[in-house]
Amino acid sequence: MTAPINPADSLLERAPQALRDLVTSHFPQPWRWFANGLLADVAILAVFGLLFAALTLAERKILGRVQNRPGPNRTGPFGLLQPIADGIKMLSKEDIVPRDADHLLHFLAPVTLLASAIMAFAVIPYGRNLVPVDLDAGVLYFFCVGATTELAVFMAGWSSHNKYSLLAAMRALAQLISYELPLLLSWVPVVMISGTLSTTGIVAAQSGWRWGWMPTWHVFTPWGLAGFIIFMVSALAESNRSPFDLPEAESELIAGHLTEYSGCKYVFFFMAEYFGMTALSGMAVTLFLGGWHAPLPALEFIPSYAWFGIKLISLLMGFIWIRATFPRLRMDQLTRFAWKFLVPLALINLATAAFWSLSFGWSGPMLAARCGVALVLVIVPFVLLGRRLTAGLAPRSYAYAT
Amino acid sequence: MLGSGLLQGLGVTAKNLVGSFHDPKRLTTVEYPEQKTKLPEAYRNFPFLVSESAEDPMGTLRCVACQICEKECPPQCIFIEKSKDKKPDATGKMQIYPAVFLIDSSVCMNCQICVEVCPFDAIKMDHEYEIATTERFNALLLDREALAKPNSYFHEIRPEEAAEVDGRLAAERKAAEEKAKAAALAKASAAAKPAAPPSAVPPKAEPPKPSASA
Amino acid sequence: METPDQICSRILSRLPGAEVSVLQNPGPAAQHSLLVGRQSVLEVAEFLRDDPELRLDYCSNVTGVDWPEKIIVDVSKVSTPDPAGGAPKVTEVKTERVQPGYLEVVYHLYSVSLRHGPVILRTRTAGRDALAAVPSLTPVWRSAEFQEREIFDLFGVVFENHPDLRRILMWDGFKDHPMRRDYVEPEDYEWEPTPHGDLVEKAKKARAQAGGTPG
Amino acid sequence: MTPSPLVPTGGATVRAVNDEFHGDLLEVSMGPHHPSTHGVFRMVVTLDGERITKLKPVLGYLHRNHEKIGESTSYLGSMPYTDRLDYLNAMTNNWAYALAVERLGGLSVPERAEYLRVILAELSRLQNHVCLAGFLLQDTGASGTPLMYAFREREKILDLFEALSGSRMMCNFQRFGGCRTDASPAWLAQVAALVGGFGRFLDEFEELITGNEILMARTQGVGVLKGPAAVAAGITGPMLRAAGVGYDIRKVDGYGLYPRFTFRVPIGAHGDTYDRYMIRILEMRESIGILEQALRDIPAGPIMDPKAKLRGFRPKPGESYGRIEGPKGEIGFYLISDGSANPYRYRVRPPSFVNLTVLEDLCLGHTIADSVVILGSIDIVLGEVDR
Repeated sequence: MTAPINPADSLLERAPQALRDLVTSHFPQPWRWFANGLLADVAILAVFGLLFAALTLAERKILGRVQNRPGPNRTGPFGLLQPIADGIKMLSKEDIVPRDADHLLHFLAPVTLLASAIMAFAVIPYGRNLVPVDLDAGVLYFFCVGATTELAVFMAGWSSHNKYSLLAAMRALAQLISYELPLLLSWVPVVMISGTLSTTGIVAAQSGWRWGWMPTWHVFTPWGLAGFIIFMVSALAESNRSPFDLPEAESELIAGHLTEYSGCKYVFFFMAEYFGMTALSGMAVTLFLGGWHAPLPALEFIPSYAWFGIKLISLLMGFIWIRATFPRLRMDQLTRFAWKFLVPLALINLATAAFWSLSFGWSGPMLAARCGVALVLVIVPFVLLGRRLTAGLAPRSYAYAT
Repeated sequence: MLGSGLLQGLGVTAKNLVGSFHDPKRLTTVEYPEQKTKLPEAYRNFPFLVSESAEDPMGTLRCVACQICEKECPPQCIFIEKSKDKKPDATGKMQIYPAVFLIDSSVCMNCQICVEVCPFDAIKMDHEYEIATTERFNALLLDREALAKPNSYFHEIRPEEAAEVDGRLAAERKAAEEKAKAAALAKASAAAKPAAPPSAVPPKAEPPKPSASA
Repeated sequence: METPDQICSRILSRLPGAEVSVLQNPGPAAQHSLLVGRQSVLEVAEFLRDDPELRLDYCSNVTGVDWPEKIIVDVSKVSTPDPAGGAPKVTEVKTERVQPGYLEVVYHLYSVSLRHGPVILRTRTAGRDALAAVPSLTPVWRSAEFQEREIFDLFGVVFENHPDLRRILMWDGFKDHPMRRDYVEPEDYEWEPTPHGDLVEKAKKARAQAGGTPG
Repeated sequence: MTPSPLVPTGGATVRAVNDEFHGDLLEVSMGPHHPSTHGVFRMVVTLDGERITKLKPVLGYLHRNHEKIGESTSYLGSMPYTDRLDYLNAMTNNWAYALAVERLGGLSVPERAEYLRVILAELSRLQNHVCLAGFLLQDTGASGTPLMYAFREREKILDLFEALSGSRMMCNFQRFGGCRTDASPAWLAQVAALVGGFGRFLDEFEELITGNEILMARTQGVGVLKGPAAVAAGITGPMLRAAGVGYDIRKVDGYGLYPRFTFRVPIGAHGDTYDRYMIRILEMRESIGILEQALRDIPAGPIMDPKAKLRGFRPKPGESYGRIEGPKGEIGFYLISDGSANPYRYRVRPPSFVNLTVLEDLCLGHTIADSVVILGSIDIVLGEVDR
């Protein structure tokens, strides 16, 4: 986050950078990079910490409304202070560690999880010129850091020395490894097409307008749409969200790997789940939804970081909506779904993207053919694989006894 | 196609999410301490003793300590001790009254059987449900002072049943009064007449023997 | 469906050695039952299940009944001739005999395929203590599995050849059989003082003073 | 048809011993305090990985010796205790007990009371089944949404129970020879309004979840119970009908006034968890039909047999067994009278308890996640299992 201010931008657009310069100007020049980094850390923790708090409330409110009840509404006006009350409650609870637990791992697991979840925020471009660290291989870095969460969840489950936690640890490992693959494969086309692993580069590749009004986001291409869906499904699984919340399946494994956690450490897990969900959504916005770009040229007056925020929050709402609706999958179905459905689809999607890339120059009637072929390449495997996956499953009709 | 059932479900939840903001049928929550639902008349929760007047509840209890409810109570949560003396009840008739009437509300299961078996309409089910106490033992053992509630309260919570009970009691009272009047009249007329010659044979006092089939 | 008498005679014709009789139910329900000796209960049960006219394939209810030993007073009249030559003097002599107690197991059988029932099958143990054993009918009707375990638990009837005869409702270390009529509840376990205890005490005292019977 | 990868292999060979090639089996004690054992129920599960090789139900945590209490209480005094057996279905428990006592005492029931009983029993069935659908879906991990919809409708039925009997769940409403109080026309109109709207609710509920691929994957082919095994194990109620046996005591015994009503008995072809769920949904639709007919035809008249006595009821010596089709299966009461005011023997035939017999068979070879769903589909209430 060292880019200089572009004076052509609007005042609001420049505001974060202006604030940054205001703060860092107090530091001597050799230390400015360090102050910059610290400032970015503070900003991320503050913004996403608040977002986490708001998200817990929003989740409970939305789940409530979906379920025909008002949700939390006792703490403060409309229950707005509920996250604070929850925080105070959770932080003031006794931290209970089982006697036979592996104390070191039991302690390290939430820390590792939270640390890796926060590290993932480093490479996401939150707005024009607003990326904490602009790495050349930002996307790779993001997913490497994300993979660490598997280790942390396994640590938590293993170290608790609880049978439910152990089962959850095994589940978490199997699940996260299974879904790492479709998750990675789903964004490879993006890298292929935009030709860069840098997150800012990918966002830049989605700038500009086709026909003067249609955004050139990857999601508006057939392979991009497919990739986006695969990415989001895998993201659901990676962040242990319903319907893939098997490690902490409360109706089967009490709370899974969280069974033996309480108080502050439990909050860490909770936070890490939401941070992970937010980071993955942020990456989805970057990769497929045009990053911080506005959806219409006429709306470009709204600052870029606001657009990023809007897209991010809509994706998060989608997570909550899905949680409110779906039952949970079973472990074997979960891994089958990954290996037999998502991975083949993602691989086929690579081919689709390759075709899209090769047919770059087609125009006129050939453009329609290009879209058609790509759509067929996306839809037909989806339908066929889906049919194979759900073979034997159908709504039934019933007979009546005489 | 895979996903059609999932999308359908998402549609229903979205409909409910939006519906809960404008459709009172979808948001049925009652904000309890501020709002309360209107209890139906039949609602029952713990018995109380009906007294005729609010001023002197102990003097006007309808209960005559017949102990039927005590016997019939399934969890045996009622304890009654009869009085040694008699007191005039609301109608002025001399009656035994309960010297002690205890209901252990920690054992009572609100089954209403005491109400059903009471021949005097003296015990009825209450509408009170905010009965939490901080003391687990003696605060839950309700004595007759705590149990007695006036007939006007009964009318307030169960207007239909109370009106029906009052009508029946009034009719019974009237019948009793008329009977008493007739008896008094007969007595007066008997007294007016010269006493009949005393019969040498005492009247047969033996009750008829039950038949063998019983 | 056949009456219990018809079923009884058919069982006897089919299984000549079986001890079967019909136990009349005097009440208005008029659900009479087949009383089967415990030696032949297994084959009778199999007959009832497999007989094409009965096909009692569904055992609905299995339960125990405790009949503790009863003292029966027989009154007989003994006449002693009057030495004075008058009418013989008749005196009543009461002899007490003890009817041994037993435990009874009652099975309510229905037919799902022929949709009739119930046929009530009862069998009795020889005694209430060491002799309280009957053959298990779980091999014939699996639905008896849990219910026989319950009877074993609560009544103490031992079911021979039951696949898994353990206590089911009471805990494993429990000693007595609480559904027996002479079961005395221990005073001390899981007891905590409540006003209700006092209440019951008071009620007992008051009734005792009034001269009534307690309870 | 190629087998779906999402359909479990069902009946996979299960291993019951530890050996050096496969590592240890894991024994997990699920319950008595577990989020989805529906009360204080415990399953001692032996797992090979996540597959169940052995499952032993452990009962009795809620045991209070209901039958002993029944033997030391008068006939009337047991009526409120029956509410607490299957506390979701006080109305049907009351009815079964009243039926047994009426047979014991030779009492008849006036027509209006019979109609009221049918109405209340079918309302009870509606709220039990809707509850079960909610619980079952909660066990599959649907974060409360179907459960809340189900409870929203159940509340309306409970409100009706409250308006009639005074209590939402502990109704204590039936009496030997009739019912306790009469229903007002306003109450019947409320029932009619509820019944009119219930079909729409069911449509919405089914739209939400019945076609859901995840639910189908979780329940189809899971916990298969076939007809003959079900009959032998004494399974009753929707679980038996899901196994393909069209045995409904309302049709078979024709107790009450059920022969007067036209309704159908849905039966399943597969006997799996999905069938058990769907049979209940279909039964609710049939119950709506019965309720509509009952509300249309209910006559005026007395609600108590004039011969019936509330107090001091002493039936002649004898015995009787009365059973009805409760929402969970056959609920029966077996009574022996010795002529005194208390029954000599008071026995409850609890459907949930007997239905648990097959739990292990259904779960073997499936995973731990399935065991929870299968248990949910059996529909137990611990108040009745443990008594």
